[in-house]
Amino acid sequence: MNEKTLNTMLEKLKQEFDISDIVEHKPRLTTFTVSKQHAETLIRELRDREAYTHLNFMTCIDYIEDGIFSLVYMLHNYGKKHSLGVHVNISRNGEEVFSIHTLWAQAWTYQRELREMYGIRFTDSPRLDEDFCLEGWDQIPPMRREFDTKKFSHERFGHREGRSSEVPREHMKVQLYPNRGGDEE
Amino acid sequence: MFKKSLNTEDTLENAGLTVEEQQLFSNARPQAYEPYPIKAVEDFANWARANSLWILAFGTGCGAIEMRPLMTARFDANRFGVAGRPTPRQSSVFVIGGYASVKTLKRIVRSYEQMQGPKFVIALGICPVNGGMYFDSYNTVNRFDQYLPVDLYITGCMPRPEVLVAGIMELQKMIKAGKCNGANRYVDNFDWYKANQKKVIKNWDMPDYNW
Amino acid sequence: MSLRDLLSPFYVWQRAFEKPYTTKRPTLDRPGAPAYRGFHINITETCVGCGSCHTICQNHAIDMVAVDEYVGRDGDSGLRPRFDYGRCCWCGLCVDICTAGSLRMSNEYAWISEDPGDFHFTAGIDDKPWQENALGYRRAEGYHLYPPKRITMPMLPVEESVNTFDEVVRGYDKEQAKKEADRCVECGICVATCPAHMDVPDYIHSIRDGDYEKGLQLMYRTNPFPATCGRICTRRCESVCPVGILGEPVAIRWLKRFIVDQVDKKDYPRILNEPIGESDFKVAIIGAGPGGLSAAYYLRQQGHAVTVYESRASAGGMLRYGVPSYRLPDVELDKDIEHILAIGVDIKYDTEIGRDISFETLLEDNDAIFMSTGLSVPSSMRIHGEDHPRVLSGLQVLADVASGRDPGIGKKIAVIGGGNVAMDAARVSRRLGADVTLLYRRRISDMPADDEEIDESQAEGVVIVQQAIPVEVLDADGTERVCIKWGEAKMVDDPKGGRPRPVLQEDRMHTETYDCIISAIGQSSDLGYLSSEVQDQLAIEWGRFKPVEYQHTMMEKVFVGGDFANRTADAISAIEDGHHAARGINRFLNPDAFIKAEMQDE
Amino acid sequence: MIYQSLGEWFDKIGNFSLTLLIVTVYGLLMGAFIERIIAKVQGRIGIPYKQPFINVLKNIFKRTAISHGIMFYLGPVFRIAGGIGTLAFIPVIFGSETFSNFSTAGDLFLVIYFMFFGQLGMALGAGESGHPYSAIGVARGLSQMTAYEVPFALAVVAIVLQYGTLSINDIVAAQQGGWQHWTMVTNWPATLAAMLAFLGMTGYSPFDIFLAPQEIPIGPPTEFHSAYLGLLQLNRALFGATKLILFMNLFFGGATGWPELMLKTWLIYMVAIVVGVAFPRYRVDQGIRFFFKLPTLIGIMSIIYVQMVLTA
Amino acid sequence: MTSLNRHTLTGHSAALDFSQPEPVDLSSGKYVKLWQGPQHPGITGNMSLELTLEGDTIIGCKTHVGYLHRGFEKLMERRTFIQNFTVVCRIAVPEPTFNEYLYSHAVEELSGIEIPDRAVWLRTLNLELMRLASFLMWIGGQSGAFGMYTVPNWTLSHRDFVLDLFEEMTGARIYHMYIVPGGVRAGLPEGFEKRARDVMDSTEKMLGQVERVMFNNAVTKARSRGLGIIDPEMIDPYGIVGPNARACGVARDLRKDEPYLAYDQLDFDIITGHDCDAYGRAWQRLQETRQSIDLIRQCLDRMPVDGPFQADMPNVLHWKVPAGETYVKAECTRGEYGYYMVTDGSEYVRRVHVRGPSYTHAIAVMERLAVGCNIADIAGLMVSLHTYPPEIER
Repeated sequence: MNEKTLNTMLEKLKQEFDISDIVEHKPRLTTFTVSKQHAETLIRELRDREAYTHLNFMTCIDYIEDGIFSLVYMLHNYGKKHSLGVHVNISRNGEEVFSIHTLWAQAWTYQRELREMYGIRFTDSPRLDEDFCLEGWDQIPPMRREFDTKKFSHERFGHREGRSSEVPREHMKVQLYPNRGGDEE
Repeated sequence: MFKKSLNTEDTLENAGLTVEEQQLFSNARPQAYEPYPIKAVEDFANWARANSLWILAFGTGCGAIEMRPLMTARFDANRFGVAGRPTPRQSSVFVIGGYASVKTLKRIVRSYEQMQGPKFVIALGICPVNGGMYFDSYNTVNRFDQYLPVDLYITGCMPRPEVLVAGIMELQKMIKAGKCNGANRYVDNFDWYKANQKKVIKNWDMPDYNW
Repeated sequence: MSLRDLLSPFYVWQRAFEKPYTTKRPTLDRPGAPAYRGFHINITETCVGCGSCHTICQNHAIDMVAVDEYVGRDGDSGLRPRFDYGRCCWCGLCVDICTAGSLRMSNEYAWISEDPGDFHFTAGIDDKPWQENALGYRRAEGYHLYPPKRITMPMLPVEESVNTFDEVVRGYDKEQAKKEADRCVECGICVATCPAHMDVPDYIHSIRDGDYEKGLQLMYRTNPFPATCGRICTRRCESVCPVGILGEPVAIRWLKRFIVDQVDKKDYPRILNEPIGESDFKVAIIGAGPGGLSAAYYLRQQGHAVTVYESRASAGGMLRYGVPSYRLPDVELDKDIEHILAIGVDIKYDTEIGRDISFETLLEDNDAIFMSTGLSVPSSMRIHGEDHPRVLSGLQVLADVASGRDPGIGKKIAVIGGGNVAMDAARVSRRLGADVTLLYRRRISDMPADDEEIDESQAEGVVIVQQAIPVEVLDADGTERVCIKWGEAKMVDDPKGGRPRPVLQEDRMHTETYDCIISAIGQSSDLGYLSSEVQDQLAIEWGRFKPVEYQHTMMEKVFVGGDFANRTADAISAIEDGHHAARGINRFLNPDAFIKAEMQDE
Repeated sequence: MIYQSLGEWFDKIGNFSLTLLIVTVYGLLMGAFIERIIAKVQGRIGIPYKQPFINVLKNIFKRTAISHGIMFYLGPVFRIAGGIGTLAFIPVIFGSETFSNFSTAGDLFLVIYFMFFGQLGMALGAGESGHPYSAIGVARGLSQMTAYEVPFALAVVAIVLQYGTLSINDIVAAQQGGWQHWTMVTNWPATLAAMLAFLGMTGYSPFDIFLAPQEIPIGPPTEFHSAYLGLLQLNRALFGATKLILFMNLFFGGATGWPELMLKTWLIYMVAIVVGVAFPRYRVDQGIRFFFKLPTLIGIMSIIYVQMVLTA
Repeated sequence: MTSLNRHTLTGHSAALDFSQPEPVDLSSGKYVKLWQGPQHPGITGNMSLELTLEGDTIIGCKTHVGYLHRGFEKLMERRTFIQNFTVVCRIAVPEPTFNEYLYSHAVEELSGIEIPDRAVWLRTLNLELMRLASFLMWIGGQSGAFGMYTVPNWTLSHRDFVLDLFEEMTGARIYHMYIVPGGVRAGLPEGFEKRARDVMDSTEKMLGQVERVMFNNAVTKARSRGLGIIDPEMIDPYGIVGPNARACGVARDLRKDEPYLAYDQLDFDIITGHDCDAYGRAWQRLQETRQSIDLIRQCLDRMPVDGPFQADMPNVLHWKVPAGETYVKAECTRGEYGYYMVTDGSEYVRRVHVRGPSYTHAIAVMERLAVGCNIADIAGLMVSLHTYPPEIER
């Protein structure tokens, strides 16, 4: 995409919406963060006015250390061959989010997946509470970073016995120089 | 005839079902397969079983991808008496195609129990043995033999169709020798298997034994 | 519905008259492709059990299990990978990362079993039919998962280095060090081989993290001479580094040096901040070489009152007087020594046992004694005329240069020997402006000196004459100079399978005149300060000690370490001897605490 | 024919049993042979000849643990009764007393009745199994049957008119004396209509939607298993062969010996196979539409042909 | 094209009503609820359709996925960058290579690694072979879904010949694990080019036969014409990509639009169709299969014979990729396949999102197209959208 047109568009959007953290990752991909209040309108505007008509995907990143989920809407403009990643930060504590199922037909599927995998609720999104991938899930949503899948798998599914492994370094210490090396007392 | 077990002490609870549904499903326990009293007949039956293995068409995991070459012209398993069968009632072999997610496991259990004995299970790949690729996944089981009896394991990721053929030949040998009694193991340890199944399948909304 | 659409499908029948696609005997006719990633093969002889395969395996399919056959081999952990074919996905990453190149895959792929517990095997140990398969996946030429080549060390150019005593090796910068540190596979085999058992992978890890202070702390846990060892260590760690099997070993020594270079000396107390224990015991240490000072450092940390007795004017022993400053500048040695002294070690210079204070007095006044007086007497060449005044000892020349005296070697000299002392003497002589010829009995490849030393000395213009056996030293008539007569040697294979022996060829003799001859063929210990009764009690053989457990001798209270008590006679062994003796002395002084600690361990 | 004594009856039944056995075995063998021909087209080798026998045996040895009610059991029995009944009234070898079965004056009607009887019985059994796919399969099967029965019935009417008899034996007798007397030649429109109906009858593509595994796993027998399935398989072999014999008798001059029978039936079967491997399957509505168009038209034509050309 | 843009820009055409169908009263006896799958031969992979029927006509369809969910995105967050490369190929079982390429490409982009020219060509060849294998399987699947079992036997055998090539080239049949971050794992084996050309020739010949028997077939046409018509207006609102979109005449192909690897040096044109029913889509894919054979030949012609095939790599055992964010995509057989990767400078990836085209095709599009279909056509329709369930649920 022509850099000038992109900048013009971003300038224009900046005036209307609360946009920050604009990063140009490569000529064909720019991302920015927008406040939740403006996000729905912005995405609609991008689709209808700026011809970002294709929703590549929609997903979420868990920044557990900051206590936020960053929703990512990846929009694509076929004419300009340019993708825009729109980040919307929301709180991890069950904050409800607008739904874009009226804008794209596949959006509700993504929202259903995000509800299941992160526990995010999208207002009025259809079939939101239907099981998507999981069935009878009784833990915290698995894609949240505090969910330890290995521990869970070990506890619930178990592993076949008959395995044990040595660490070369420790093994050699025990075998070859048990009293030496490192702090002794 | 088998709708309800007459022996009230030895019935299944079917606690996962509603009261109306409990009327619809059988609550009898499975019964072990008794060999024919005359050994020659049993041997002959085993010979017939071994040479006519009908595989349930249920691609439970990655394994399904190598079933296609197996059943089509390149490897042509029909030569060995193997055929695909779309319904569990008529199938005698269940090929577990690799990993089983919890959601699929529920369907696998159902399909398996609907199969009529004698029935055999082949587990493909590493995942049913010890978790394999997905040993740390929250949605796939690690040891398949905890949930259903497996007669034969074929390791590999994916096992090639050639190994599948070799596995089928091995299974045939075992059946002819009368050694494939996984289904009876299932019946004998039914409660243990059921408890394991229920441990991972949390929304148990089907009968305890699916006839 | 056109007629064509009705008739065209009947073309299928064409196929009925062609050969079927079917493989006739699928289980027999189709071996895996030549590069098929099938079941694992391990050449267990080559494998060193570094465990990189275990580390890289994302499915935790590989266990490292002990194989008795290989326990105790140098540079070998004694472990071999055991595969779980309930986990393995045949990605071949283990083959790609295998440092020894011993792991590979066969093109065998069929394994069927009724028992799910069956699918475990130790490749190459458990008998499997595919172990001998010639085909299968191998790592391709030119494909690496870690850089096989070392980062080149910046060096002083030869034209400059030959004229100066400035340090030749310039040291890595941060970028280079990080890259070099990145090559480590963190197996820890070097830890076992290192006489001091330094935490090599850990401090290399700290370089990658940029946390040099942590690196320094880690090094001081086992070695109070990091600046020194970072320069002149014999680095047996590098000889066993698995990365070096197919490529070049990680430059462990230079990385150690790099950490020390990054930390300013005045920050040492803050960074290391050793806790000093409480103790009423007194320990005397004879000899302020690496062994003695190392013992002093670790004993002092226990709170004992430690006094070091040193016969010379400065501490450091061979490090100061035997190692030239282009390899180990004094300022770097001082960095180490000053920190040891800074934690409260008392040192008495110019104090010789037997002359200034008797051994018996020491024995009486102290609760324990550690002796580490090293090998200070040059060995004799055992040839006629070697007491000629122009035959100098290598040690003497080096000591003179280190002390700032002129050794008076002249312009054209010969050095005899092939060890590090000979190299040092030769290169020092080059720096003093002499033309140097080095005579060695065997071949260059047999030399005990470091390869780097040999290469650098040759680059600096030292002429090495191999297979040259000195026969006699003669006067050069009427001059201050000296003649040496030497004969060419022929290498004769040892029928017993030992290394080839040089045999003098009587008909090929040469005589050459030099300004002086420097003899550097070995050293022995000087134990003159011990009375013969004491020597008897200590059970000394061939001028060397054979300490029992924890460097303890047969004599109560007396511990020994350093060159005269070990076979390797290098700085790092002396340092470990000191450290180990410190452990032994603690154990000796305070047995209860020790036993308790050991029991807790169990 | 009225039999004189009980002994004659026993003879007759014994003879029929032999015929039944031969036809069933022949049907199973033919099944394997046809499978291998199809396999050849698909570029593979195909099943061994013994496979159909093993399959039947295996199914009979398989145990059963379920029930869907009495009709469910009776379905396969009706089905095989239909197959046996059909065969019972077809003279297999022309001129052979042993293999003429219970062929009698009005046997053609009986045969057509039995052909329906099996299907309907099966439909009841499959319906009782309660499986939705069975129900869908039955609905499709029956509607398709209704569709292909139209041209077939028309063709049969045409030859009945042509030969003026309802006895298969007489129809075969009328065709003796060389291939030029076969119905195939003398009444080619009826043969054509019947052969088109035959495509639907054999259950190969493009008219196999009622047991299409891709859509409704296996169709009506979805729930049938074990011995029931064994019976169905036996019937498939028997009924298939019987239909071929019927077609052979009606249109291709019958057979005077077993080799002739085998050759002719195989060739007739091949018509369905030649078409079958070349086409995907029609949806059921498309199939019905197909039969109601051209084949029915030809069927009507054949009657007209008989009326206008042959009897004129 | 112009009319398409006008509609998608405004996005409020009557055809674009995304609302869910009203639930029906099942107890009325007028409707039948029917489950297809997961144990059902007419379903691609392991998923299921919950169908509501009125007679033979479908009035409601819900797709149920997740039977193959393994939680890849979670697993990848706890594996190192090199370990992940062995995991990703399992995401789309019939087409693993695209995952390998995109994952490697994303990692390379974030860590600034440039791969050597030979690796570029080897990757291109690998991807095109994969496309060919995948399409061959699809043609068999489509034919099988309409009940013609001859063609699957042919195409799957030829797919197997392509797999043999893969086995030689990469060392495995299904999960090749050949494209590794930094390049590829090996060069081409001796004599590979000749064998590859032989397979291309025989496959091309076979495709000619398939065209005759399957495409010029009255019954196929009767079954597939008019089945599951995708309205060009649906394309953007439903996120339809790849052959499904191109069959409507929309010339969008990432290989041309945003060329990656060596595609800018290859000579090809975007193939488009004009009616996007099941037949049109099948025709589209047949042509693309042929195009793929052509591209493979071009790759073989222009493949550099020697030179490095791997960039200089850091030690992968403790490889840290700088913090960053990227979205990379490639044109797989089903359309735009994408990897969205966020790294935070540690040894582990922060978040990977895998965008598979089946995600929309098998759910939103399928649910919409199924309504009004005959029950017998469901399998054919499902296959004609070319969906792979494992990439939906990952």
